[in-house]
This record gives sequence, C-alpha cells and structure tokens, in this order.
Amino acid sequence: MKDLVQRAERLRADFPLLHQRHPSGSPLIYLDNAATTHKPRAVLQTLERFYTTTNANIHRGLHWLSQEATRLYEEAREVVAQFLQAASPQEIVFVKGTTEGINLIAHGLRQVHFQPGDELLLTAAEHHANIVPWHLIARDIPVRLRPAPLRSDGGLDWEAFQQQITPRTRLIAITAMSNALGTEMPVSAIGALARQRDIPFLVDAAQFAPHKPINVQEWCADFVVFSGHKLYGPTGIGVVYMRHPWGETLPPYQGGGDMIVEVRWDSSTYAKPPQKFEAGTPPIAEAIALAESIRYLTQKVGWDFIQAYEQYLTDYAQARIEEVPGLQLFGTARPKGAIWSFYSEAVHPHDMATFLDQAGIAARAGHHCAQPLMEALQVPATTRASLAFYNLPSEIDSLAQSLHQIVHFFV
Amino acid sequence: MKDLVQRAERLRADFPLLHQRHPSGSPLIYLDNAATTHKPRAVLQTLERFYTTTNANIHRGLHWLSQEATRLYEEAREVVAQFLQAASPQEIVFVKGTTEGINLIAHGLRQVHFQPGDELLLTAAEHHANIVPWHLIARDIPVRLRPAPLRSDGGLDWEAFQQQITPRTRLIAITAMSNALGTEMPVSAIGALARQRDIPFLVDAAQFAPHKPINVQEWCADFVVFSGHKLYGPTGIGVVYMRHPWGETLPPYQGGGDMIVEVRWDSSTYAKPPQKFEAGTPPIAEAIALAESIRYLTQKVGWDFIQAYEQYLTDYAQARIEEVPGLQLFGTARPKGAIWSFYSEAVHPHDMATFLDQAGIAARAGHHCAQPLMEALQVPATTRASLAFYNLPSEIDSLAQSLHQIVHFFV
Amino acid sequence: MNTQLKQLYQEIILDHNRYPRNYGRLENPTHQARGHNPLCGDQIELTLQIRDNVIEDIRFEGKSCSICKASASVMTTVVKGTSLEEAETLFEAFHELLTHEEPTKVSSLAAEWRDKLSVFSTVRLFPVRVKCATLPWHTLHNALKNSTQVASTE
Amino acid sequence: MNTQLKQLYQEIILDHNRYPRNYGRLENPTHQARGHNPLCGDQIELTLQIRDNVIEDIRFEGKSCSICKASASVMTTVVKGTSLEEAETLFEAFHELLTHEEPTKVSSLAAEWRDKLSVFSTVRLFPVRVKCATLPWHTLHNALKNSTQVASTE
Ligand SMILES: Cc1ncc(COP(=O)(O)O)c(C=O)c1O
Ligand SMILES: Cc1ncc(COP(=O)(O)O)c(C=O)c1O
Repeated sequence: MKDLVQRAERLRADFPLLHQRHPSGSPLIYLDNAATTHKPRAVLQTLERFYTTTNANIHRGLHWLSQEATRLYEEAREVVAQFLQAASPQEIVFVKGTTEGINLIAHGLRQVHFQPGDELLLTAAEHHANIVPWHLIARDIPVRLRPAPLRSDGGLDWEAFQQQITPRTRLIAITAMSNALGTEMPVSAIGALARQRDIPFLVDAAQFAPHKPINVQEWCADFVVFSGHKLYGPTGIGVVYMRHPWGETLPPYQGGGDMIVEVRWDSSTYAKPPQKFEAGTPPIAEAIALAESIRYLTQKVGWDFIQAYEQYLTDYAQARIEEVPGLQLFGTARPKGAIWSFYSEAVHPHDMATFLDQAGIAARAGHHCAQPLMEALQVPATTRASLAFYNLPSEIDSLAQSLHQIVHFFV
Repeated sequence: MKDLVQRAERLRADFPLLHQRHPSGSPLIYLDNAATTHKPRAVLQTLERFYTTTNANIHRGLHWLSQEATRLYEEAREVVAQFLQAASPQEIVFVKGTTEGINLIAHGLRQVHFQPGDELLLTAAEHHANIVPWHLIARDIPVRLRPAPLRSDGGLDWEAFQQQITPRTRLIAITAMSNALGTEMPVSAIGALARQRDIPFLVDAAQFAPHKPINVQEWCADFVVFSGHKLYGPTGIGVVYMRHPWGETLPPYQGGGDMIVEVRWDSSTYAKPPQKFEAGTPPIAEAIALAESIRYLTQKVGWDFIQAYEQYLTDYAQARIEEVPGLQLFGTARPKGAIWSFYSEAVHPHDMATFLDQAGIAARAGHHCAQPLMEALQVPATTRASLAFYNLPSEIDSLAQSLHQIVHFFV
Repeated sequence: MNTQLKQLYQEIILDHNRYPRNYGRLENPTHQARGHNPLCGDQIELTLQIRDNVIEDIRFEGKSCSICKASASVMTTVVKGTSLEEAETLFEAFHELLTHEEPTKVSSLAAEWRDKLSVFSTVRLFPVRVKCATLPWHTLHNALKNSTQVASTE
Repeated sequence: MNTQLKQLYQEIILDHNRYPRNYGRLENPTHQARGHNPLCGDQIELTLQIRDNVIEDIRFEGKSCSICKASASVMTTVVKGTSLEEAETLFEAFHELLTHEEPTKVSSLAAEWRDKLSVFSTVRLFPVRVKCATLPWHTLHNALKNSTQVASTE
C-alpha cells in the first residue's frame, strides 16, 4: 500500500492545480473527478506546443503547417483507436463530448433504424446524456425507454434486465459505470446478449474510461462514447467509436466543410466515415491533447497502478465513510469505480457541500444529472466524492473528519 | 503607413508561431488566416491559467472551483454579447464552431419554422457550412436553396438578390464576407429588407468577425454565427447569437445534462436559453479563452488599427499580385476583407501551393469549401492568400516574387 | 468551522430548519404554488388562505436544504397576516438583501420584519446558496399571482 | 527553387503536362471511368478500347494539376497494348512506388516501364501530392473493373 501511495504522491507533481489552496486557507482537496478531472502538465504542454508550433487547419491544406497539423490529428485518432482496441482508426469520430456523441448516434438511428413503438433498453442508472437524446428523437419517431432496475446495492438486476428484452427492443444503451454510484455494469455480458439477438449496443463510457481499460471487442459494442475532460484531457473533445459498418449506415449528423465529396445547390454527396461525421473545423488542438492524455494515462501512470491504487482508495473511502453516523452509502455492489454517493437524513446534501467546501473539499451535491436514479433511490440528491489516482488516503481522512463534524453540527 | 507597419511588427511579438522557420529554411510566411488564425500569448496564457488554477465543471457545483469556473464561463458570454452588441448575454450560445452553429439553427427551424417547398435565399458565395446543413434538413422537410448571383467583380448583384425574394422565402442566410473572395455583402441592407418582410435573417460571420466590428442591431440579424479559431482564439469553440425570442421559439438541439429542468423516463422539460442549447459539458476552457482573444483584439490591437492596416495590406497585395503576368484576380469589389483569390491558366492551384510552400509561404489552394462558387467562377480551384493584422508588406513582396517565379517556370 | 459558515448557519436558521413553523398543507387553499430548484433538488409547496387581500394563513411543505427550509419557515411567519402589497414589498426587500451589495430596502421595513429577514444577509456571501434562500419567496410570488407555473430559481 | 522541387517538377513531367499524350476521348469506348479528387478538384475521365483482354487504345481528359496530368499521360503510354493483368501489375507497382519507403515491385518491371514510372518516385516526398499522381491509376483500376463508380482518392 505504501508504495502505491508514494507513487500517487509523486504523480501529483504532474498536476499543477492540485497544489492550490482554497480561499479559506485550507489545502484544496479535489474529490469531484467524476465531473471533470485535472490535466497533467504533459497535456497542457501539448496544447501549448501545438498552438505555438503547428497550429493550422487540417485536411484542406497543402502547406507544411497544415500537413503537420493533419498528421498530428490523424495520429490522435490512431491513439484513440488503440486505446479502445478498435479494429481501425476509421471507426473513431471526434466530437465535443459524450453528450454530443450520443446525440449524433441518436440522430442517425432515428433516420435509418428506429420505427415508431420501438423500445430502448437502458439501466436505471443512466446519466441524462443517455436519456434526453432519445426523448428528442422521440418527437419524430416515438420510441420508448425501458430502464432495467438496480438491486438495492446499486448493481444491475440481471434477471430483470434480461426480462426487459422484448421483440421490440431495438437498442441497448447503457452506462458502463454509474456516475452517481460508481457501480459497474456487466457490459460484456450485456454485449454478448445484444449481439446474440442482433440488437445494436451502445456503451456510455464517460465514467468508465478514466478508471479501467476498455476493449470494444470484448464488450461487443457497436457504439462507445466518452469525454476527454473526464480522462485528464481538455474540454471540448470527446469520442464516438462506431463499429464498422455503422459509419457507412448512419447518415451524417452535421453538414459543412470536410464531410462532403461534392456540393451543389440542390444536393451534396458525403465523404466516408469518419470524415462524414466531422463537419467543419473539428476541435483540433483538443484531439491532439486528448491523445497525449491517453499516452500519459496508459504509459506514464499505467493501468496496473490505476486499478490497484483506485481499488485501495475505494475500499479505504468506504471504510471511513461508513464510520460516520447516520450516513447512508449508495452503490456498494462490486466491481465499482472510485465514486461514493452518500446521504444523511439530518443534513441536506446542499448544506453538506457548503460545509465541505469551506473545509477546502470539492465534492458535489445534487442529482448528478441522474434524476430518475435519484427518484429510484428515494432521495432528493446525494453528496458524491469521486476519486482519481492522484487522490490520497489523507484526503479521504479529511473528508471523513469533516463529515463527522457536519453530522454532529446538524444533529 | 510606416507607423502602421511598425505597429504590426510589434504585435507579431505576441504570436509565438509566427517566428518559426519552414523546414526548407525559409522564414514561415503564414497567409492562410481565413482557414485559421494563430493565437496570441494572452490567449494561451488564459488556457494555461484556467487549467492550472480554476479547472472544474460548471453550473452543477457548489464548491469553490466550480463556482469560479462558472463565473469565468458566464463572463465570457458577457464579453461575446458585448462584442456583438447583443441585447443580453442570454442571446449567446456557445457551440463548437460556425458549422455546428448553423446546424443547430437549421435543426431548430426544421421543427418550428419550415414547410415543404419553402425557399432559402443565399448568395452564390456561401461556404459549405451554409449549404449542407440545409440539405440535411431537406431530407425531412424539402426546402429549396436559391443562391443570388455575384457580379463579375465578386460583389453581390443587388438587383438580382431582391428579385429572388418570393412569398415562399422563409429564411435569408448569407455570409457577411466571402471566405474565398474576401468580398463583403451588404449585410445591413439585406437585414433591413428581411425585417421589413418578416423573414428571419441569419449571418455567417466566420470570416467577417476577425476583420470588422459586428453590430447585430444594425444588421437586423436574427442569428449570427462565428468560430473562435478564426478570431485568434482556440479551436473547439464558436458562437451562435439568437435574437430574443428565437431562443424560446427554437427547440433544443442536443439533449443531456444542464439543458433540462426535469427528466423522467418518458419525457423531459427544458431549461431557458441559452442553457437549453448547451447540453453536456461545454467547451469551458475554450469559451474563456475566446473571451480573452476578443479582449486582445478589441482592447490591445483595436479595431481602428485593424481596419486601417488591413485596408492598406489589401490594397498593397492587390497591386503586387496584379503585376504577376497571367494571374486572374477574383473579388475586386469593395468593401472587402484582406483575402485574395487568384488563378492562372498555366499553373494549377495545386502546383502553385506546392511551390509556395517550398518557399515557406502557407497559402491555400482548393475550392475553399465553396464548390458552387468555384463552378460559378468557372475554375476548378483557386489559390488564396488571406491576411491578418500580423502580416507584413514584406511578406506580400515574398508572395509576389514567388508567384513571378512560378508562373515563369510553368510558361 | 470558519466564521462565515457560523454566520450562515446561525442558531436561528438551524432552529427553523429543525422546527419549521407553519409546516404542512392547508386543506382548502385559495392559492397555491410549487417551487423547484432543479440544480440541487430543492422542492417546496405553498398553500395559502387569502381573504380580502390579506394572507390569513400559509403553510409550506417540501424537501429542501436547511437554508431553503429556514427561509420558507421564516417567510411564513413574516407574511402571515400581511396584505398582498406588503408581501410584495417584503419579497422585493428580501431579494435585494440577497443580491445587492448594499441593500437599502430592508432597512425601511418594520423592525420585526427587518430583524427576521436580516438573518439571511450572510447568504449573499455564498452566491450558489442564494437561490436556496429565495426559492420560497419566488414561489410565494407565483402563488400570489395565482400562477399555476412551477417557480424555478434556475 | 530547391532540389526536391526540381526533382518533382523535372522536365519530363513538365513536358507531359504541356503536351499530354493520348489526350481526348475515344468515340466508342468499351470501358470508361471518371476520377475525382474532391480535396483539390482534380478531375479526369478515361475512355478505353479493350479487346481480347488487351488495352488496344486509351485516352484521358480532364482538369487537373500538372502531377496528375503528367501521371495520366505517362500511364496511357505505358498501358497501351498491355493485357489487363499487366495493367494491374503496373498499377500495383506504381502505387507501391509512391507509398512505400522501399518499393520493390517497380524494379522487377520491364526496363522501359520502370524508367517511365520512376520519374514519379519523388512524389513520395510530397505526401499531399501522392493522390494527384495516383488518381489516374485508381481511375484505370475502376475502368478495368468496368466499374461505373467515380474513383476518388480521398
Ligand atoms: C464563411 C465561412 N463560414 C463557415 C466556416 C466554417 O467554420 P468552422 O470550420 O470553424 O465551423 C468558414 C471557415 O471554414 C467560413 O469561412
Ligand atoms: C456517465 C456519464 N455519461 C455522460 C456524461 C456527459 O458527459 P459530457 O458532459 O462530457 O458530455 C457524463 C458526465 O457528466 C457521465 O458521467
């Protein structure tokens, strides 16, 4: 354990933001990593280097800078393809983030896949990003969302899930890891089931991606989406993996430059994927910096360390939070990521977050963009501590200590 | 003149990239500013500062960092509102870029505005970003694009434009400045006409924004879009101005977190504009850095200087390019921005760009995402030199000299 | 626990949070409204008995944080018995107190009201909590307009 | 003008650009195809007369840059009279020449063909121009499959 903690302490040096102080004077303790993560120096340097040495628009230029920028951008696509174990970089589309990614897929499926009355099977733990896009397309093609329930420990109720598959189920779309609870879904099992029945399978990996390695082949996934900013990369960038030949099947999402073959006044023809889905100037610097964050994560930090250490942190946090009187802890099912949601009848999460903030602790209180889940848990909101490999057991001690004080204050 | 040039020389110090050398050893001469611009140090420092001191997700957090990030993000919205002379920051929506902006508007108008057979009036100089989105919605609601012709000097044929307005014209959507020719369109005149007839009016200001100040009130514009990366800001960010009450009228574009009021499994209700149109984590750092690029442009550089100096550069470039034998110059109509497109029967633009590149000159050859315009000009492509306030007359001399050599070589 | 936090969570706020006044629902309200802060989940419902332009009775119910609950509780004690115009004046004074750097309206209120409302002046130093404190008042505002709309502080 | 550029635009390429061989259209082609590089606007159209598995005649037409035009011109002189299999071999050798760091196929070609194709070996040093040189060959490839598809090097 000591080795792991020391390693984490050394890695913190890569993250300038972590060394700040809260205006109250306390050292900053950042436990809101599920909302967004901080950026290692390597990523910031990549941004800086791109803008000061290679900045140019891509694909359309014959000149040196444009060629260099294009090369780096397409290299980033290869890095992402490898990160996901995709069969080809052509299956990788750069978007703004997870939310845009799911909207892009929903828009496409509306046009070529769904019939009125079709059903989507989801889990009760979905983020709004995997709910609202389907409501939006339902205005054109009425489709119905069927959420599979969770067990009381926050794990998926596997029996119930299977029973919710009907002949009308035309998409299974699930989060790989609940952003509110941290619990992991049995993605590969669901994928096998989906493939067996020829149902397209979408995985929202926004929370999973920073915690565990992804293999889209093992998952049998047709679509996988995640966001750069939650993976130690910049804002403004995300990824859609589209298994071949979905890229051919889906119509383009946005129209504009770079996604066309020929444009006439009365019609256009469209490029092959992935260009087909990348209309206009994409987030170039962001894609290149995302590749660097993936390199940093997989090469410098390493999955072995991340998984071992985060497992330790998760257990440690559970033990310390459970000691706080009157706190209800959600999502104890394993496997799970380093995210804990808790609730006290005596202290509203909003009050709790204010108290934590004044102690320098950045935690999140609210519905975590998962209102239906909150309803299922029968709480108005929870307080959530979400960890990264740069968090320390001593920070969890501070959290626990503050929680004790707050509960004591209110009771 | 000398004063202006000296000022430009001093401002170049703010742009690290400009001081590079091309691999051939020549100093880099960047004349591809219509594709994308370089970033002043102030903008890069803002990105760096955000990521190292304030990085957090916005709107949803009670903790200090999140409050600070939210404040900066909303301040950026105010800066943009002021930049455009918008009535309120609520009229400003952050998107990925111009292309996404027009797609967002097209998507909304498809649902609440267009009827099959409706017409859109455009100019013959539109960028694909203002053509293809309308083709995409035409799959659901057949609408027809009516391009108004240009005069032979590249200016809008005003008589013809007016004649193309019919009772079926349900949108006027024009570029304020042609990205291929640099010519300016009579935006305010068109806006007045549109308002008179109650036709919504969309202005693509992607090229206009870096060259001249915008006043959405004078333009009588309902929608204005532009991209950060062409305005000395980062990639991955753009702006949609939506005149009140269009933000209320248009349905949301993408669904997800932060754009909702309440989410249930069977339906959602949506937030007020602009949040309604900003689903998921927006490009936070990018929006904040865009505000800095606007501050840099309007406060440090200043519109007076930009307009005077770019006018000088435009004239200077015209004179020097006209001296090259056999070059046809497009878009001589005034007023115009600092963009020149030219063509030689003897030298294909592709060959020309390769020669220029080897001389360290970054110019663009191609259709400039304006294939219909190329067809109207009866050329397969052009070579384009697009200038910024950091370009120098000596760079134009180098361009002219290279052009002489190239033409000589091929003839 | 720092001083600001102590000022925010003073005894009187904690007291109203633990023992909210006028909690519950009126049987046959003449006016009612629901308020909702979707960002944090605060929800409140007001039922009122208004006769001859006077708020004769008022109750609140709902799930909310302590600031919101205390604010609702204090509000009910303040507005019970006032005319609709007075309630509107109180609403404005309270709103100003929480959003202006140098509020003036609250000082021209009757002493009893002023003292009760002033308890919330520290909330201004916690900008993200301002909406918690104002939600009950926005909801009241809607109820008085007999608006069926859900008040939202977003 | 630097050396690389001189190698790219050697006299023989300029010559084929100025005086393209087999330029025009055949009246009654047995095979034909159009090629298009949407990025730069290069367009070319091939018409062929194929009998008994042999390319008896071939013409090209179109608007394109000098590299593309010269490549088309050289291609027509090379493939005229070859069998379809030989043409395919030439296509592969040419493609490899422009895309591999150490091409081997071209050296096993007959000397006359090898020399003609090798003129384009410098194009590999200008990655964005590779598509210009290969477009005619991709178009030929399509024509031989009697494909009606428009070849695209994008
Ligand atoms: C006039 C015009 N409109 C739209 C665009 C598209 O902008 P972006 O690629 O940033 O979306 C451009 C730039 O390419 C442009 O010049
Ligand atoms: C599981 C999950 N899905 C989707 C999202 C949306 O991601 P973004 O806001 O980056 O689009 C998030 C994060 O908020 C998430 O946790």
